[in-house]
Amino acid sequence: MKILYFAWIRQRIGKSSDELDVPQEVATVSDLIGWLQSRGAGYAAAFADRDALRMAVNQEHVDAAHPVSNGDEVAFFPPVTGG
Amino acid sequence: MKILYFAWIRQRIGKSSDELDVPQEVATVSDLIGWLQSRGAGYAAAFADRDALRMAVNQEHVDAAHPVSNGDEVAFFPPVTGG
Amino acid sequence: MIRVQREDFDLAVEIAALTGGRPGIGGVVSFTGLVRDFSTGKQVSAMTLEHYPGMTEKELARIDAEACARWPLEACLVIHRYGRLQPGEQIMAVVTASAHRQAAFEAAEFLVDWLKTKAPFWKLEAGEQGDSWVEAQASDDEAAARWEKP
Amino acid sequence: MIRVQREDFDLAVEIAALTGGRPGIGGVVSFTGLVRDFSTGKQVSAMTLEHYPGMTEKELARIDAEACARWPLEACLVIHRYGRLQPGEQIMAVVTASAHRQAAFEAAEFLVDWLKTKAPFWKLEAGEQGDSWVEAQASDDEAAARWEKP
Repeated sequence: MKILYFAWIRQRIGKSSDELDVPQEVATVSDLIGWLQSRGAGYAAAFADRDALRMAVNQEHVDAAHPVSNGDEVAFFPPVTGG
Repeated sequence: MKILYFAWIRQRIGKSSDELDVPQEVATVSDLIGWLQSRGAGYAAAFADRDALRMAVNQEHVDAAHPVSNGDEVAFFPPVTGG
Repeated sequence: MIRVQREDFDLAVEIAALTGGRPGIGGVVSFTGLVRDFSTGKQVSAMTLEHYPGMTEKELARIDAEACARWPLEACLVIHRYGRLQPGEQIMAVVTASAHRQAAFEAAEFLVDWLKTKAPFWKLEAGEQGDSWVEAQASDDEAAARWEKP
Repeated sequence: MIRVQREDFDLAVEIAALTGGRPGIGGVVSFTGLVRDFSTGKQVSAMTLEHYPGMTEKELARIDAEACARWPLEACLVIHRYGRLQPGEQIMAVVTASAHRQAAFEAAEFLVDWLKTKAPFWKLEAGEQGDSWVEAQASDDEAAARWEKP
């Protein structure tokens, strides 16, 4: 699974992406967040405030209940501020 | 009194302005229209449809009840269509 | 700021001049009116804009001042051309600039609506069936009436 | 039409390209977003726009298609820059063109509102107190919600 991080989430994790094999029990974006949080302090800090978190699966905005699987591109970012 | 004509009112009258001494009994724009209508066929045609007529006194939009006097600049025109 | 002129204008140059040195501006809205090649079903080959020199400038200045009084604008520009124009040519533009976009959008709509019903311009269209004066539209009066104060 | 680019753009050139050869266009509305020199009370010396390449283009294309589906537009353009910008620089622009102005105004407001809440861009402001990420504003969510279908 390709996982992308943007803005302060990227800064807290310390990199802009991961390429990871995700265990089978990770079925949704919410599961993925829980699994990533256990990967270290940077991840824990990045995902501490779930309300501040937005996500996309295969480049479409989704909510945390959206399913994920290993072929997907998943992205985490704060609320967008373009324009 | 300087009287200006625009658009099809100008075309019907056949000129873009008049410089006229207006008799004392012409007290309002409405009076002026009545007085001008008697000046010939072009004027009569120009002022035939009062609903289609707009007017300004000293370069401000006014209605037909507005007073006029000999020092004024009065203009007659159809509804505006700029923009 | 208002301008009445025969010449064409460059919108980007106008916006740059208007916003230059005013770094508090966050949003700029523009409306540009173009000569269409049809009008109420008829082909239009050219359009001639007649206006009332003197009153035009005063009326545009009044409208401009009203917009600045109603919205917190950092800058505001109205340009209107007169004379003979071809389809596709620019007739007029309004530009509004503000810290936030809502004020700029509303003020631009207001300026166009009032300009269309108050500024002394008249359009003569030339086409296959000869010349004809454009008639005022009730929809423009309705649009302008939105902004009348109670 | 959408474009995501590092380079600046010339609004007049963009509008001319968009409207050229389309003489049915009567009105063109543009909105240009500029970098302000202050933000929630702090001085801003520069702004860096981060985005999500790939998703940005898709999201802008979706928003553009939605505007064209909702309003009778003759032409539509969204340009958004990324990278480091100075106060006064252009961040983005939307341009809408239609036979009549109301559609162009509404579609432009819609495009900006949706772009601000859906396009994956993030602004990092540099100032005297260091760098800070711009926070999303509730007012932008409210503006975007106006356009949600029932």
